[in-house]
Amino acid sequence: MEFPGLLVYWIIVVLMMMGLYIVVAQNNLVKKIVGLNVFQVSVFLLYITMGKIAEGTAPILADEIEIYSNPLPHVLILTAIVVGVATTSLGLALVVRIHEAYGSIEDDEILEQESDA
Amino acid sequence: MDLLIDIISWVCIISGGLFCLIGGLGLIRLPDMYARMHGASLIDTMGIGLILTGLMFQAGFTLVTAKLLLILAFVFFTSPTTTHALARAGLNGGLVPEVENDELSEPGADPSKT
Amino acid sequence: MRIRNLFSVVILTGVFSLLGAAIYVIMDAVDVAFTEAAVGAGVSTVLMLGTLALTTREEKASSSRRVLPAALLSLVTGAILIYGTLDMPDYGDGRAPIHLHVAPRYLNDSAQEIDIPNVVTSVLASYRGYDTLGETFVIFTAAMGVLAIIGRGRRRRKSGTTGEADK
Amino acid sequence: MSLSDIRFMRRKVVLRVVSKILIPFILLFGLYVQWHGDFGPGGGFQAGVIFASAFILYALIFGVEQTRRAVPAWVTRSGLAVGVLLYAGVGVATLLLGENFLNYNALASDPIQGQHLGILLVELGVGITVCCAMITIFIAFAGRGRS
Amino acid sequence: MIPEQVIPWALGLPLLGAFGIWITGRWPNIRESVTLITSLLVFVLVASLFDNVAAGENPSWQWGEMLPGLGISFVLEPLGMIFAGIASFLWIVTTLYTIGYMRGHHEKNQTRFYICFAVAISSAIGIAFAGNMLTLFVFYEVLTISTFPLVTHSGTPEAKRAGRVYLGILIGTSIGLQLVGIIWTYSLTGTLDFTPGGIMEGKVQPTIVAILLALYVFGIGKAAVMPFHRWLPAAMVAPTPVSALLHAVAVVKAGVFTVLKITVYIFGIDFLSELGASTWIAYMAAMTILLASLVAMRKDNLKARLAYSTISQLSYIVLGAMMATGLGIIGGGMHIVMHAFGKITLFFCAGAIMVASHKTEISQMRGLGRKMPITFICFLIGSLSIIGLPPFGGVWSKWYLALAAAETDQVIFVAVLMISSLLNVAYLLPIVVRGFYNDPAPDDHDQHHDTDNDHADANAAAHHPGDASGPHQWKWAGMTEAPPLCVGALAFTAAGCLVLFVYADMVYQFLLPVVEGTVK
Amino acid sequence: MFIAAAAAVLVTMALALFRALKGPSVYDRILAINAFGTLTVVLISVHGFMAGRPEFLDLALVYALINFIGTIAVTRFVTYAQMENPTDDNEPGEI
Amino acid sequence: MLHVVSLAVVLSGIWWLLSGYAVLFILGLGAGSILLVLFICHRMDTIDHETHPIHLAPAIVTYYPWLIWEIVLANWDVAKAIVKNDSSLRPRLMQVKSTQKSEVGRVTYANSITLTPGTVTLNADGDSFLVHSLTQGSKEGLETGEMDRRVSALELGKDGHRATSQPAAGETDI
Amino acid sequence: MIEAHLPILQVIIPLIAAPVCVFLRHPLITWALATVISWVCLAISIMLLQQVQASGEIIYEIGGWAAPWGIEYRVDTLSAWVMVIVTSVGAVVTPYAKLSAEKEIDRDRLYIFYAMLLLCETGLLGITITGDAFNLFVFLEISSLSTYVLVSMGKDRRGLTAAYRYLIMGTLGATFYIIGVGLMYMMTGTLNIADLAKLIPDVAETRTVQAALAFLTVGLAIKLALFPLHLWLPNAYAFAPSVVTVFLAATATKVAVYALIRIVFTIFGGVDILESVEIRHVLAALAIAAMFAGSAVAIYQTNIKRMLAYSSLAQIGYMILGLSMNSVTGVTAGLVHLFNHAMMKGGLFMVMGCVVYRIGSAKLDDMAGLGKQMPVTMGAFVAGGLSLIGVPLSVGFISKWTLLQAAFEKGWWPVAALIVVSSLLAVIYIWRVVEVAYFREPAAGQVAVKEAPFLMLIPMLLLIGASFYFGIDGTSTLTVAGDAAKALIGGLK
Ligand code: NA
Ligand code: NA
Repeated sequence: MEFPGLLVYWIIVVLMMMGLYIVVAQNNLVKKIVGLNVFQVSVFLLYITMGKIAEGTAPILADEIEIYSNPLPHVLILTAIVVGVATTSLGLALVVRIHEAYGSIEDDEILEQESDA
Repeated sequence: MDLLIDIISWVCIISGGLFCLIGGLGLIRLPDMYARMHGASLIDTMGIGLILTGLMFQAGFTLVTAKLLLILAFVFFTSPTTTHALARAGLNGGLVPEVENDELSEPGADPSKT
Repeated sequence: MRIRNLFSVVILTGVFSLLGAAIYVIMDAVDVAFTEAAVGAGVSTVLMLGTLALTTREEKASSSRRVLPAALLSLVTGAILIYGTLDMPDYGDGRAPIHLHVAPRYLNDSAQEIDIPNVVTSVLASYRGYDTLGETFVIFTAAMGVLAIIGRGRRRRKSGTTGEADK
Repeated sequence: MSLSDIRFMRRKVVLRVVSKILIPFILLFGLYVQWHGDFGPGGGFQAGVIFASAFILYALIFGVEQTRRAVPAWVTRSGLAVGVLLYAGVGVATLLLGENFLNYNALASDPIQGQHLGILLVELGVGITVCCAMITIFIAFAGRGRS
Repeated sequence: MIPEQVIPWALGLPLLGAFGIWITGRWPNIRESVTLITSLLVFVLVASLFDNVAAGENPSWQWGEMLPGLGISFVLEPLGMIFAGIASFLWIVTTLYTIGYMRGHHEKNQTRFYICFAVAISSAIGIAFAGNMLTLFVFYEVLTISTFPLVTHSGTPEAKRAGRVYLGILIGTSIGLQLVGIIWTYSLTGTLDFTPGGIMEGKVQPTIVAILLALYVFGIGKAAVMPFHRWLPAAMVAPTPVSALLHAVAVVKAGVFTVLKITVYIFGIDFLSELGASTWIAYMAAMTILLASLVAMRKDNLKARLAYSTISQLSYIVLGAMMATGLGIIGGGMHIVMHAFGKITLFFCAGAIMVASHKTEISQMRGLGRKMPITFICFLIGSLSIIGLPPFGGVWSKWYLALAAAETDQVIFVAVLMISSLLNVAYLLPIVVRGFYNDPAPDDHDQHHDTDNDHADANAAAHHPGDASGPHQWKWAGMTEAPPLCVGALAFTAAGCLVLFVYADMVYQFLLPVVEGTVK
Repeated sequence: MFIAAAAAVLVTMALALFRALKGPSVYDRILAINAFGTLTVVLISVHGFMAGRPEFLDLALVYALINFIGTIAVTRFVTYAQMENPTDDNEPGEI
Repeated sequence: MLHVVSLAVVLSGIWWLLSGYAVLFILGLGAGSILLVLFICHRMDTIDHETHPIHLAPAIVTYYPWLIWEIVLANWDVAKAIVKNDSSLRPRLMQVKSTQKSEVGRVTYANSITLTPGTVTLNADGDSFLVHSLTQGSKEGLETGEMDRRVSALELGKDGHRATSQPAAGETDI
Repeated sequence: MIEAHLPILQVIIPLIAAPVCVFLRHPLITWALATVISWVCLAISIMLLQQVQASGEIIYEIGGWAAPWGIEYRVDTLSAWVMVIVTSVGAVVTPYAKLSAEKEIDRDRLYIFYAMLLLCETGLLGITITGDAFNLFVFLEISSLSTYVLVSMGKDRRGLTAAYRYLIMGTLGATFYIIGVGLMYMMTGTLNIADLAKLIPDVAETRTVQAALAFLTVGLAIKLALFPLHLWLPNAYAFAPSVVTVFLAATATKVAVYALIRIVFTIFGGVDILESVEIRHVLAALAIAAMFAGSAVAIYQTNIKRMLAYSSLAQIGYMILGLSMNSVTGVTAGLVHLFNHAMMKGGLFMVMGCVVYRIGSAKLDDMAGLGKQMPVTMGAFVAGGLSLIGVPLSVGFISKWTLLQAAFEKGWWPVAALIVVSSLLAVIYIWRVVEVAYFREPAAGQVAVKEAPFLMLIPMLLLIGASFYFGIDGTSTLTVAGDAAKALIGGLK
């Protein structure tokens, strides 16, 4: 399971780049939010990866265990996940309304309508 | 005795893994979605069932076994339900099953009447 | 690969979350995995599906993409990150600064100070309980916000034409 | 008779029966996660989501209207506020007891007991808010007609 | 009242007056009484300070701290006293004239007009009394903004265009150049107080002094040194009292006053003359004098011609300052006074002609002098003063300027002054001559005034759709003059030109400490 | 032993993932994801044993739960979005 | 009321399995939790014979071992088909009679069919199920009707007359 | 007793008020609550500023856990100053909100509106006061989420897309921020800002920390709408309900600037990062580009709210330019402009709120003749405009003065020239409005309107008045800003 050295970080970076690419490149409003999710999950992974200690285990205290992984990144990312879902739900709510108002969830079509107005 | 239990549990776990693999193979190989559902069935039944049973043997009469049992019960309960729901959705969505004979033409079997 | 069926896209995102959650488990972050499974794979996916059900299931075939700027941006970002990783401690290195400064106190002293086994909960609810208060307010804000944006159930229109309402 | 005739099957008896059986157990599991966050993985947030997922399942099968009959809008809306107020209220209580905000030591004569009580209460606050938030958000989406 | 208390009152009273005007706006008679009374009181207050300043005192007053170590402060000294005196005195006269003019012209928005006028006066006094450059700049900008609604008073497209030019140049130069100069000065010297002998010596390098001087002189757009002069002719669309305000009472005077002030108290004339940093700007001023005169000759519209005349005359003062000698400063200071009286007379006359006959073009004015003899005689007096002929005030200021030019061994400046005087003759006197000696134009001309006139008259016409009222005239003893208030006012200022010839030495003596202070 | 089981499960997950990516229909993806979820449940259980932390089983239960509700939701929403004119087919408030 | 009590009992058992903490405080929380769950289920109107099928209880003892054995056999069958590829695949649709009288009985039958690899219930509306089968073996296994009989027997094991029910109020099918 | 808890009360009072609004629900009652709370907040922030000035930095350990293990609140002159800005705008905006919001927002959502407004203010205060880099993120998100909701609440459908785009960009920004925090955390093991400031110098040379700085800067630059990351701002400001625009324009970007200051001057202050890495010049260049691009685009806008939004971009440029100079005067200029711009832009957007309240539009062409119909409102616009231009006696003048002075001190002559030229562009766009409002006759069929109601006029005049009061008495604000700047730069040398 253990990757050597920095490889694990590089994989995460590639995931992040994918997410960022989707956010910027995609024209569809839902896909943009998907990209945002991917991007955020990659960041979460980055944090969790930082907190891992080889031979460590989950930071739930038990008698026979010596090494625990770092609990702080877990706490931070719990918060960040919640923030992420909050953002996602707001974004999706906006998408629903945008579709009602413009009849489309494609960015370019919406921009076209806005420039007409 | 311990050895026997270990052997039983190992057999369970290994064969469970095997069923998982075959199920996965089915997911790839079988011709259409309806057929692949049967492949997934392997994972949902023997795959998970054997592996968790093997784990139960490892755990003995503890709370862990109870939880494994709960998980197993839950999966056995929900898995056919989701499969069924998915199949219905596929039919509703117009995904036509690739079948050799269409017995739907038999009289007296019109589901839309209910 | 370009998937225009948005349902498929959303479902695959769900997998991504699920996969992430599995990785969290492997990296000992059980609480995070718990949350990611429930939220990322569960709630987010369900909400996205709901959105698609209310809007459209297929992306427009004509939909254009900003390939070049996006690629450039993500490449630059990635390059900076890779550059940044070069001085990072190795994965799993227990002597990394991150494991030496603040965190040890939680692992060593929380048993005396708070006395509950799950250190994540100790930190979450007590040492950094204020963050969690904020987080709860974030959720509160989002829920009230969703109410404000799409709160009142909109009556469906008789005809199936695209919505020009709310102008 | 052809396949097109069996499209749009009206009834979903399997789903209905299975979900009815499962819902109590999901709810209980949510509460278990809520109260056992101190000992194992989970806590208020996860519990809230699981608890809410029972309602979401109910809404998926039985529709929004019926869900709203079981859980009226005012309940979830108030729950949203009650949860955060409970959390913040614990902090205010510690302030009134002469300690800093959210210093649970003030809640009981024994600091450890205070910490336990404080954590239990704030986790409950989180759980209530998250549960109500999830239900509110889901129903907002599900209850909105398609345009 | 002690002088220190007088300063805030002198500044505040016009503002109080403005408030009073706003309150009483619905009743024109009361409103105009308020204006008049305020202007009288302000003049009394300002005049009460003359003795203190003449006695060598420098009463001062400080208000707040706008920037650390830099408050709104006021210090009285002779140059400022002269400017304040002129502004407050001419306000009275202008008010009288305005009442006649505005009523005669049935202008709209008269309340706004009087309010802005009062604010403008207040800011002119603020400029005059300013104790540091920041204070001066503040009031300089307030003056710009308060006069802007006056320039665009009519609201016609042309007025808007003019307003744009007016604001654009004045705000643009003041912020773009002057403010930069001020802040730069501040960062170099750590002070902006007006100090006899200047604040720069020993702190600023010569090249930077030259740059700063340019920033100031061109940044003081109100001094209308070319190429930043366009706003002045453009502003001619405004009603005549506004022109008076711009050209004589406050605005352009504020500009040249500021030039004098910075020369004396920021740079220091000795410092400047040592460096010779100001010479090239003096050349610019000289060029402006000549060019503006030449342009004036080509203008048929009377107010436009007067505007270019003003541009030319202002550069006399700038030239005086840039020669960086005591005589130049005194000459410039005196020219503020002399030109104010001369030019206000000319503008009053132009306005009177417009009110009485709706004529704006010089070519239309043939024989008009016979109908409006008082106006045209006064116009002649004003012209002669501007040209610099005795027995009118203008001769003295030009004399000192010429002396200063000679003193600096710049023959070319002497020549410029001579030539420009000749040009003055050439563009001013023909107007009078035409009015008195040529045959009257066909009488029906004024019935069709709005068909062929451009500029100002078009505005007037725009305000009188159908023009039911016609020209507002005062027929008396065979003359067809403008309303008595107008005529009275212009006769009064014309007389002033004469009086100043006699009392010029008082002005000279009054100003002497300014340069002596720097000499010592 | 556990590792062998985990490996088998991981390979199967990869197969499922392949099907999820390949489709072709959205239902194929749902099916694959559902199987994937079930496999994750197994994986977590096994991992918990490997790590000696049976607390992880709660997590497996959550996965199973989410997998179930998620799949139901997908099928319901897909069906809903499928319909040309949902007003005729659904009661108000229905998803 | 009987349903409520039985549900409470089951929930208590589950709680005990999940928690395992015999601390009074946590047991108290458990009791409170169960009460809350019961209240919510009451509001949802889901506590009835369907949701808590105590009438099925005794027969389960024999039914489930049989079902598990069927599943094992079916697994073997399907696994062979997958590994051998194509040769033994006979995907087809078929109609299967269901003789159960109650919905919960039909659901049990439908789910049992689906749970058994090789057969999936596509539609369980009415008394005839639409089933997709993968191999000849799975088709034939179902056509024997043994599973249908066993489930029906399960249903009749106790309280058969009450088991015949109308759909619950408020049911909103697709 | 209560003095000791002021830092936490500053944040939790509005925080708790938000859910209370959900219980109250009545528009009038929630409004009254929000108003009272906003004034209480103002009072607290002023008391905090006085405390800080009297006795130096205040530290409040939340939960009784000492930093870096717990989260601490840390109030110094700078944060107290920014909180005074935020709360004073809040105190003026909430009374104003009543009528404006009633007009532009559905009645049954008004209670949510007030809750969101309170949450937004809370979030901004939380960002400002916190001494923890991750806690900053949490409150950043509280304010951001409530902002997205607020922006979307208007009647114009473009508000929805504006909110969506803001959400996407804002979330990217926030995520960049947590990447940066994560990298710093990785190299130091702490999240506490003061602790980071101590530990960063040891690892400042590492590529990880350099990457962290890049991510933090970019993330916050998105939030503060620094050119060219400003794309979310114009539409968000233009199509949000008027009162929301007022609040956001006057506070949100300011607080983001504050956060950037904390990163650059506090955390990376120990290594004087602006000098050692050349981001100083990058920042300055972007700031100057913003000054020109913002003003230039503003000139061509037909929607005046949008015009003012573009003007904000330019003004943000001034702030960042001041900071990038990395000198006491420069930072003072940036900080004092935070306050000054809040006053004048808040006032100007309030004017537009009044205009929209009466004529239902923010389009330039619809404003013909308003000078006469709404004399007070348009007079306030002129006054605010003059302040924007930087006319003396206005706060704009104080800002520009200080900024130019800083440029001269640095010897950045061309920059000084550019500052001046760009500020002149403001003359043009303000002039366009003045011209239409005062010199264009209303179109035929345009209904004559009355002056805006007093409840809106008074807050508006308060802000416009403040933008002149503090223009005349600039020393008071400059002293505080200068103190804060000295503390920041003092940390360097
Ligand atoms: Na926990
Ligand atoms: Na099956």
